[in-house]
Amino acid sequence: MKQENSCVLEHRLYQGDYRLLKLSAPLIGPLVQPGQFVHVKIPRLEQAVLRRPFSVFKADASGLSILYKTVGKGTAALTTVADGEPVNLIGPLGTGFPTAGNGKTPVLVAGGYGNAALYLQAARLPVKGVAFFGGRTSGDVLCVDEFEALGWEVRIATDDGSLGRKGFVTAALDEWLAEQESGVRSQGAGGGEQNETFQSLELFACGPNAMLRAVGDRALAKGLTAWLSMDRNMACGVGACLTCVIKRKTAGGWEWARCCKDGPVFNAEEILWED
Amino acid sequence: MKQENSCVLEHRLYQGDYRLLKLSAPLIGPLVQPGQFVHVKIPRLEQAVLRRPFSVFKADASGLSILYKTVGKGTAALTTVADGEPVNLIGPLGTGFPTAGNGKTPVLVAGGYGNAALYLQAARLPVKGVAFFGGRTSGDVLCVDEFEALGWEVRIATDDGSLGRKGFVTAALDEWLAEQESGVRSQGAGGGEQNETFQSLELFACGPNAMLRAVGDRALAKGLTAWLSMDRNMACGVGACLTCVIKRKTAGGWEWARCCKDGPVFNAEEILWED
Amino acid sequence: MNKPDLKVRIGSLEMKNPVTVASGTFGYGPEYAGLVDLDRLGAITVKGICTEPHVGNATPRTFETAGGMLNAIGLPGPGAQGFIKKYLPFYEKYSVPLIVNIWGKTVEDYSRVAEIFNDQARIGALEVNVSCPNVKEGGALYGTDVNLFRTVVDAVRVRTQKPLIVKLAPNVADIKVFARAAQECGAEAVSIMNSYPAMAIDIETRRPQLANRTGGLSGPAIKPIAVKLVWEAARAITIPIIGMGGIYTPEDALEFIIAGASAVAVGTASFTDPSSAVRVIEGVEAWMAAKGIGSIAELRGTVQA
Amino acid sequence: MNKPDLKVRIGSLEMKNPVTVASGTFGYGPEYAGLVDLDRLGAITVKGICTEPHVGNATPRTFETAGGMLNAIGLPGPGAQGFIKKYLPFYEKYSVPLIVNIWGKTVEDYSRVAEIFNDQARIGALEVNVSCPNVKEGGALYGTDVNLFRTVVDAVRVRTQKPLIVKLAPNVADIKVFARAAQECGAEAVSIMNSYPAMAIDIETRRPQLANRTGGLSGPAIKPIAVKLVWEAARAITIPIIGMGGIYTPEDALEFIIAGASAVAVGTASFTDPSSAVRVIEGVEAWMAAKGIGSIAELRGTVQA
Ligand SMILES: Cc1cc2nc3c(=O)[nH]c(=O)nc-3n(C[C@H](O)[C@H](O)[C@H](O)COP(=O)(O)OP(=O)(O)OC[C@H]3O[C@@H](n4cnc5c(N)ncnc54)[C@H](O)[C@@H]3O)c2cc1C
Ligand SMILES: Cc1cc2nc3c(=O)[nH]c(=O)nc-3n(C[C@H](O)[C@H](O)[C@H](O)COP(=O)(O)OP(=O)(O)OC[C@H]3O[C@@H](n4cnc5c(N)ncnc54)[C@H](O)[C@@H]3O)c2cc1C
Ligand SMILES: Cc1cc2nc3c(=O)[nH]c(=O)nc-3n(C[C@H](O)[C@H](O)[C@H](O)COP(=O)(O)O)c2cc1C
Ligand SMILES: Cc1cc2nc3c(=O)[nH]c(=O)nc-3n(C[C@H](O)[C@H](O)[C@H](O)COP(=O)(O)O)c2cc1C
Ligand code: FES
Ligand code: FES
Repeated sequence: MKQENSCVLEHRLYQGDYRLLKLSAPLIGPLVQPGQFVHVKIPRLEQAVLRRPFSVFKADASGLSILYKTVGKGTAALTTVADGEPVNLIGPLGTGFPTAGNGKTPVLVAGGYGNAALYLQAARLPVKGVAFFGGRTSGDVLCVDEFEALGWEVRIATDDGSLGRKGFVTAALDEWLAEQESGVRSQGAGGGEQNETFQSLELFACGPNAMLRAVGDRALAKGLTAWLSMDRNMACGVGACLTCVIKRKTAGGWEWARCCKDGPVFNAEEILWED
Repeated sequence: MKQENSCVLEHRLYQGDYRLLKLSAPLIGPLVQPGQFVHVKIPRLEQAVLRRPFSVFKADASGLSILYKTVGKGTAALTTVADGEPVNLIGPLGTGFPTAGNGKTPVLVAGGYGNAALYLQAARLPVKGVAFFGGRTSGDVLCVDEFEALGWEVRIATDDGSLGRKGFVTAALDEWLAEQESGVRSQGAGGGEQNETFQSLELFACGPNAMLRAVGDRALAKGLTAWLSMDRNMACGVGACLTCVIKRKTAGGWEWARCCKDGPVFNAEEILWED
Repeated sequence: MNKPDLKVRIGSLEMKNPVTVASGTFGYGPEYAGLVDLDRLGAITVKGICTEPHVGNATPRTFETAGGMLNAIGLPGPGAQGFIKKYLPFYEKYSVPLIVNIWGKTVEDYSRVAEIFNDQARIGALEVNVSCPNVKEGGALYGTDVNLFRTVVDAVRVRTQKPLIVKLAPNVADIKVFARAAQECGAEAVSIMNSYPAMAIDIETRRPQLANRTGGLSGPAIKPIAVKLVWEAARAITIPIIGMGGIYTPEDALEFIIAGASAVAVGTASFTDPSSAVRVIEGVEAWMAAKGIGSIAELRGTVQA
Repeated sequence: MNKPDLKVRIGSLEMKNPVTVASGTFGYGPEYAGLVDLDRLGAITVKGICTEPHVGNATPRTFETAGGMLNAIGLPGPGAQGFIKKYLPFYEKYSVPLIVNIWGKTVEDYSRVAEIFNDQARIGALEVNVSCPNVKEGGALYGTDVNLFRTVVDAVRVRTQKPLIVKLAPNVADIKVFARAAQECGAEAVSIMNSYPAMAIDIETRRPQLANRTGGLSGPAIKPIAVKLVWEAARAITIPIIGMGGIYTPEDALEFIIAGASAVAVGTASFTDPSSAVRVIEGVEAWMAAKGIGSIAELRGTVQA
């Protein structure tokens, strides 16, 4: 975890409502693990006391980049930063995705900026699998080519059917999971091996809470491991203020876990969803 | 008085610490009288609730310009506005300089941005006279060429002697006034006419308070009319909040007068200086 | 899309929309008349007036702070008769309701100024300022000591038939006590809040930034404090609340109304942008129309809290 | 240019410079250790702790406002024993003085937690939070009712020999009453101010932006309120004041010291920029050196007001 005065290397419309912001970050860049985020002091937004968290899309010694969507005053102000302008960062923050278990087949599920948050994971996982991407419309489905170029099979669902199948990404996932389960069952002779193949699936998800919960529920129902990257309002970003908590199951009940420090990635098993 | 969404036509370093900002202002520009000011909402300074007042340097249908110096956070933010950016203005505000009396010979005295504030007056006065400009150093003495081009005789004093005579502008003025007074006296035979020539001098001044007071005191001592443009912190700029008041003499004592509405230009006679 | 009904009543005072301006931020009316169509406003509330002319504080009188400003104007003004002569005639050409903010150094002052204004038909309501942080004489205590507070409100109440709006001080441990007292003393409404007692110091000169040493904090900085006070008071009283404190946008005004205010006042925002009050009115109307909300009453106090 | 003497004493607690961090904005210490050299700080003040583990409020717990933020964390924490086990050992490798902020639901809670911590040598002082706006149980009233206030401070005082810092509530009509009471009850210092009770509402959902409905306003927005309270209190008491509320820069800290504070705390600023506290320390030292001011005592309370 470092605080770094980075500077804008590239800033442009990426796709749909998303912009790509690439920052020089010689200190932070090389440290980033998949699923971690940076806490950004938005330049020129002087009346704002809080930073804004963004998942790291790509990172190496040449810099780190984020993909962001304008949703409020902070992200709106961010759109005005220019090449060369300084941007103060804290990062890398949080506990990101673990690598897939030995012999596991990774499955990615993403919506919105989740695609960006999963890119490093996709790039660094030793085994490639299937990636499910959802979005309201085709413009919301980011980085398909890049995931394909990494060797992932990408399956897309959009609410309006403008790209891929029409409907929620979880419907696409359901269908595929059912295929896997039954496909394996119908192929194999006994039960043991097929089950093992299906059980080798390991899910990594990032996106809206409702999607994460749906993915988590499916995984738990089918006995699969799922890692969910949770999006929670944050203040400090480093575990000090206890703003970003979610309920984590314990033996006796639950305890607060901080998305910024203990997460944002949690095992679906751990999460006690609130309604 | 209008509120107008103007837009930046030109913005550049002018001289020394001063920048020139030219704004389109088809509504306000043509209305400006010498000595009036505009109240500027500084773009991008969202945490600031107050506008900043600036004298109008030049104005016509093609736009309106101000000359400003960076002294605090508002003017610092102003330096970052770019061509084409919108800037909200209220103006023209205040009661500016009267034109010189009939048969009067105008004398201008200015320091700092006062030169800018007096330019329109210099341009529009039917008779040209002598202009005394002061500044800390040569970089602070603005627009000398422009005043000369208008037909004014310019006399300069700088604190460090880097331009014109060394010392306060009031010392230069004193010397010249003494010359005028005695010159006239020694030339003429009786007393009546010379006195009239000297008495025809009418002073118009804008600059730091200490300078204004010195100019006012001299004028009063010598029975001359002096118009002083006062600089006072302002909030509303339109006479509503009673922030910008100075003491104006009345028959019985004094009353508050608002620099933004009743001024900024006052007859030296009216002003009750506080210490 | 039907036009929503924006009307609000404060006793006999009818406002065609719930937006007035905050006392002291809009002068006596004429000052902004060149920039703002005064008849668009729900009401105009003028700067605080006392019986006699008053000089107010020395300068500097205002200072800008983060998201707000301090003021210690100190209630200079022409006095009751001066106001009647100098400013009331101006209102003949306007139909906008007029609220006059009054204050005094003594309880007697309060009742005298109320009495003087009681005869003036053009004045629609009196707003009793018991909470000015910037005059040494009584002012501050009248707003924070509930017994003195009652004394002032009672004294004014017996001298006027005009609707009485009592302007509460924010710097109290429990605003409900004062809101209830105002209601019990027969006020038609309360207004919440006055600027918050505050201070800034120039570290180079080691002098306060205001000649009066302390002043009142206003502007967006205090909005969350004001919303809380309005919300609390709304649950304690049945008379209307005029909410204010950092209102800049239609959304800000709606926030106060949803918290429990019947009307709102735009204050410091007029300095930043004189068109603020009219923008707020238009925005509130458009928002309500878009949501199909028929009237302010349907919206008022509907916070799910 | 001689190095100025930045040392400050709060009873037996020695701070090598007058800058601590505000309780609740710096966790328990370890959280910022990767970004801030903890031993540079005058002291660390940790998040409020009560006898037993406490879960605090539901989420959302914070909300950004103009020049500030609301929080209603609700004092979740590991309890006194949990803190001792989980966090005290961390401080073995640091020399920075440790101030523990304590709170309770009952007077008995306060005295118990004070007693538990009294034995812990690593703890340099206790800050008694009688002013948390975000717990329903007692908390708020202990800070605004001077009799309850005295009861709490007395109860804590008899159970601990450690320096006692009483953290005052800002939402009172007269801070001097509480500052004096703290001094009379034997506190070594007061800290001013806690966040200010406030609220924000989402107009679309008509729900408060915080799960707890109301929260505390902190950040630059409240600085002028805090400076005023410190200035007033400083003229009423002789024990040191730790000033806080929107301190971001060395100039802010100096403003509080000139107003009358002996020390200051950096709070919300750490969220904006974790290096704030260290920047403040360095800047205060540099400013004093440049002006030839030899010590904090020379500067404290020198406002010409
Ligand atoms: C771990 C993490 C990773 C994220 N990664 C990305 C990313 O890669 N790309 C992207 O576009 N967005 C990402 N987000 C969401 C992003 O932080 C918000 O969109 C952003 O904070 C909104 O700020 P705003 O000022 O524009 O919105 P406003 O609504 O004006 O913000 C007001 C406040 O709410 C907070 N807030 C609002 N929405 C969110 C949100 N969804 N999550 C957290 N805080 C929020 C802001 O931080 C701020 O404090 C991520 C969030 C988290 C927690
Ligand atoms: C009628 C009038 C005409 C002016 N014309 C010019 C001009 O042509 N060119 C120019 O460079 N400056 C001019 N000034 C001064 C200019 O308004 C200030 O320099 C400017 O407001 C400083 O703002 P800031 O935010 O940079 O400074 P800060 O000190 O950060 O401002 C803080 C507050 O103090 C006020 N303030 C600070 N200095 C002054 C000042 N000297 N006068 C009034 N308010 C002040 C600001 O408006 C603001 O409210 C004029 C002032 C007045 C009253
Ligand atoms: C410059 C100024 C002058 C004020 N004068 C008065 C006054 O005369 N009487 C009064 O009751 N309130 C006065 N106020 C308080 C405002 O009416 C209002 O209550 C406060 O500013 C909060 O609203 P705002 O944040 O929208 O400005 C004044 C406020 C300002 C900024
Ligand atoms: C997120 C957060 C949590 C806080 N928790 C506590 C606390 O546990 N105990 C306490 O006494 N004050 C707490 N406070 C109040 C601060 O210590 C401080 O008094 C207040 O925030 C004003 O300072 P600031 O404006 O510099 O933040 C908290 C403030 C914030 C913002
Ligand atoms: S954001 Fe502060 S603990 Fe997570
Ligand atoms: S600035 Fe408001 S009256 Fe002059």
